[in-house]
Amino acid sequence: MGRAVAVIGIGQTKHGDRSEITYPDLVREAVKAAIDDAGLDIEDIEGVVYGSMPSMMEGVGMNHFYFAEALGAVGKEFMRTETCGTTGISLAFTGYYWVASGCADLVMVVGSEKQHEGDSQAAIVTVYDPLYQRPFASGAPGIYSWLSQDWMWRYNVPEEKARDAAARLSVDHHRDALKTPYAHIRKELSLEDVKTSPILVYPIRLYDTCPASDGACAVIFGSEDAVKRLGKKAAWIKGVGFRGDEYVFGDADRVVSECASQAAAAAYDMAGVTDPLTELDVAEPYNPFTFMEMIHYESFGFCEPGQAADEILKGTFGPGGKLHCAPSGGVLCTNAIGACALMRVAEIALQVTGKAGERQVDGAKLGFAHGLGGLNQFNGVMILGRDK
Amino acid sequence: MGKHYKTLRHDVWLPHEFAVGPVFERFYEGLKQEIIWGTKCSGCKKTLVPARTFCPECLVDMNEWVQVSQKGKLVSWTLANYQFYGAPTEPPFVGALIRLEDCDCDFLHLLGGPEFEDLSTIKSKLKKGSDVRAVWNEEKKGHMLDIKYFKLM
Amino acid sequence: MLRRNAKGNLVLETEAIIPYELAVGDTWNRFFDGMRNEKIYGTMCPKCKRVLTPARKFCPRCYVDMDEWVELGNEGEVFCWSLTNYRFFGMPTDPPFITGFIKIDKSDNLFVHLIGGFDMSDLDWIKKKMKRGTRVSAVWENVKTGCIMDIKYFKPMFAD
Amino acid sequence: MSGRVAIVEAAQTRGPESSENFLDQVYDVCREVLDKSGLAKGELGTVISAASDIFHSGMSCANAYYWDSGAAAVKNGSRNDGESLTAAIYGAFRILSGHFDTALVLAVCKGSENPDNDMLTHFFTDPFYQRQIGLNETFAAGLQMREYLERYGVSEEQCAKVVVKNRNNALRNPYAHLRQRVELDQVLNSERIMDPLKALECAPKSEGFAAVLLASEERAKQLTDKPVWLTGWGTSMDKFYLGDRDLLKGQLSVAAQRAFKRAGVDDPGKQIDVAEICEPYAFQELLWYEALGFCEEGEGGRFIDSGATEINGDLPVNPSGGVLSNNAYISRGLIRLVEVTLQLRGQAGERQVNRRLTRGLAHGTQGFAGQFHAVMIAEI
Repeated sequence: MGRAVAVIGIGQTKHGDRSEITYPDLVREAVKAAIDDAGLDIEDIEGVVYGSMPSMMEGVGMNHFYFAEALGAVGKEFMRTETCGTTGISLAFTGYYWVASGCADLVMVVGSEKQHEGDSQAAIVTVYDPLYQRPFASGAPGIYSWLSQDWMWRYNVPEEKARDAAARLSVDHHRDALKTPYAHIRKELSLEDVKTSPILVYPIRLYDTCPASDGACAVIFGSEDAVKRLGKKAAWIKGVGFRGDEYVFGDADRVVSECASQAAAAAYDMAGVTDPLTELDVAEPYNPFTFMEMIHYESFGFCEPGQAADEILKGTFGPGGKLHCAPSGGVLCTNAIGACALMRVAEIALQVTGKAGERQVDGAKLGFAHGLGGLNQFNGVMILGRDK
Repeated sequence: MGKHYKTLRHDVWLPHEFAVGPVFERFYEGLKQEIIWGTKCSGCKKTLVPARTFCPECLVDMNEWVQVSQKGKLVSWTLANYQFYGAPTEPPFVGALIRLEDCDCDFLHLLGGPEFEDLSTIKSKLKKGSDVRAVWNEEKKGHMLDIKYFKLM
Repeated sequence: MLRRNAKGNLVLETEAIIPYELAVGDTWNRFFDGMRNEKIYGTMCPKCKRVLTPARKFCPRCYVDMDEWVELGNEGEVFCWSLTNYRFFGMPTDPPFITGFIKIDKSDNLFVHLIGGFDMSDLDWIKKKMKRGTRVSAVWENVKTGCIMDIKYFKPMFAD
Repeated sequence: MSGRVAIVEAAQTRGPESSENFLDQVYDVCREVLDKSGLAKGELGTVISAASDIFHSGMSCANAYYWDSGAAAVKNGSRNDGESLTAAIYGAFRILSGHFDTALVLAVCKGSENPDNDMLTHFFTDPFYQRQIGLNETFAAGLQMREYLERYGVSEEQCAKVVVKNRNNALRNPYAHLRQRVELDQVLNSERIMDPLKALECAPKSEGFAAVLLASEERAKQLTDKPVWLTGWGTSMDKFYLGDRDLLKGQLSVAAQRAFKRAGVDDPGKQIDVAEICEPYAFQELLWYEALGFCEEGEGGRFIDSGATEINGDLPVNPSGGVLSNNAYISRGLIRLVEVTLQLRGQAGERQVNRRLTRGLAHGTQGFAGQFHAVMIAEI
């Protein structure tokens, strides 16, 4: 289906509080790194795709105009793709379909966020429709609190067990982030630290949630010809799947989410994966909230419904487990929203090409990258592999 | 706004805190001292104003700082004669692109001065290539309008 | 305007308020008119037969018109809930408050609103009392303005 | 690349302010396209929409809001933020990739809910330089127009003629927003709001929901006996600061050349039969004629004087009335493509160009003085 497409260059900024430089300079840092990584000149890039969260959050509407030079987009084909939290994976999809269509050989996609320049809480409230759900939306944590409660009640998962498993995820991810040079939160935590951190919205505690980060990520997609020409190791796109759900919260089931499971199933189908737990070597779920991460493991078929907490406590998804999830430390430790899901793709591309440094999962050949947006309204999955 | 059908007023409030970065910080410091800073590209040798982190043409870092002239020539201008959000001063006013001496790009700013009190005659006085010069505000804040406007010489 | 932040970096502070004015439209107007009369309406999809509330013009899944209006009761069941104990921009009332999913009788989706009418200081007590299936009923504001907050909150039976 | 991409059906809403709810308007326009195509929602492959959160009624993540209104529930779709022709291009990519055989392309904008375009485009500025001078798109257009008048000796009358032509065309377009005849004197004597720009030379703020169903060659032939083929497209981005550019030599010619090359057009003035171009400020139509190769550099004024771009001329431009008669900032590019489709099929009603048309051009632009351009070529 379409032409073969591969990731051939990756650039990331250091993430965190980047108030020492302007937003365009932050974007340029990622773009330069990706171009250097691919061994290209900016002139080689035929098309540029950019995206972030709604950019007025950070004070400049349609900020792709402002970033034209920083993106290296002047004189080039350009489009902006943006789908809330899934922006990063949607960017990867635009790059993928563009190259797969045969309309370009080299497309660079760039996602970014500079959360310290705005008040994301104030902006996120405007995601909800003002006639009905806006007053009740206590930001993202409130909604994820309902979903986690729904999940525990539905499968009779004891609260204690869910709490322990969530804490385990947080501890593992924070430890992994210490090995990730770009990560924002770099802090060793104990189970006790997580379980006694302040409650935001019951049962979600501070260390169950992600920070607000500044950062950018650029990924270059290339055709088979481009890969041959460059003679470099590439991560091939093996499968893609994306689903968006009904808008009004309460219409569709977002715990046993048809959209999350179908997005994964579509990607598995294309990649020829039938048993994800054994066939995948590494996964990067989009995990801003520990409780939601557990639910996603079930949606993606990493374990049976209602079993995520047990499997986490057995170490199935931790370092050295059957399927190491979030070796980068994940969104839980770095949350530059518009770049976040693209960083998942970048991390998997690094893992399957053996370039993930200290956090390399041994022998990883096939990996799973995920993007999540709109309070589990949107799920996108991209599977990348070492072999075409 | 008084519409004939039912509407919901919805004000979006957005506080921002833009990182200024070292380049604009130095540029604003310059304005406070009545200096206009540009930067020169090591690649194309062009001098651009305001100062930049990198050359928009060559995309290389711009490290050479240049104090540019406060005089220049008028490239284009427009007379704003209605109220709009974000107007830098009470309309009517004249916005302009000015080519400062020795610069390789145009500088966006305002025109002003005694001739601008009677706007009906101003059109005959403004020509492409007219010589203009920066006039500074007494009080400076590190803001583009520390330059009050450019006046005809 | 210009100031140093905690890291010592120079930042430019600004604030913008952008005014928008949204058309409510026929479907919402009719739904809110119902609220003024203390009635909650849903609409039924001719294809999937789901009754969705608030009322819709079309079924979001089947993508067909939803012409059949159904008057729902004022009662329902708790599906799940959360207690908010911090302040956020645009919140409906002072914290602590409880928001939840309520399955209103005769509807097939979950309605989002406040759950209240009782003391919220003891979380453990609330957790014991408020389960999936706990019956609730709408408590209405005396003066109605034709908006979602015409329902003050849903009050659980245990609070009576 | 697997084959070609065609437009199967197209629909648009009317430009004047409507009391209908945003989401219901989205539903209506998509429903119309699916019904006309005879395609059930379940058969639809993918949905690519265009919106912009700043132009979207103050809603963030607009794609979340209208996702199911746009027939995308439980589908693989995406959203482009900004000029809507890029959504059509992305739809074509998805079909050419072989993953989908149909793509619904949707553009949404409800101008009546938004503040004026000057306020919203002011926020496109950088906070450190151009914002402090008060720049917005009208301000930038004022500077660009002066430069155009002075460098090429184009007259204010010639610019004003664009308004007369387009507004008169709109009299026959039931979808247009402004439908009153205007005379040259009225335009020239209207308030000089951003001199040399006059009030009547600036586009209004309109509503616009537009939808187009794209399909692969094979599928298109099953769905319609009048497919309109997308044979070329191109986009290009310019530098950001106004002072870094030559305002009369922008990126439109680059975007157009990309589209022409793909479509095999080497003499656009002769090979394009009808064009719908985006002229939020009247003089820009003349400047865009030049960049599109309809006439020589600096000849835009004389070109309109020749009558070539009148509805009965050799190269009718904006028979719909253009953006000066209907300006939904986000949707205006896709609305141009809808109009070209209707013209090529002979379905443009009273505004139909009265001769055989085989190739049309649609254009969209956004940003200060045309920082970004998109061009699409459609053929029957």
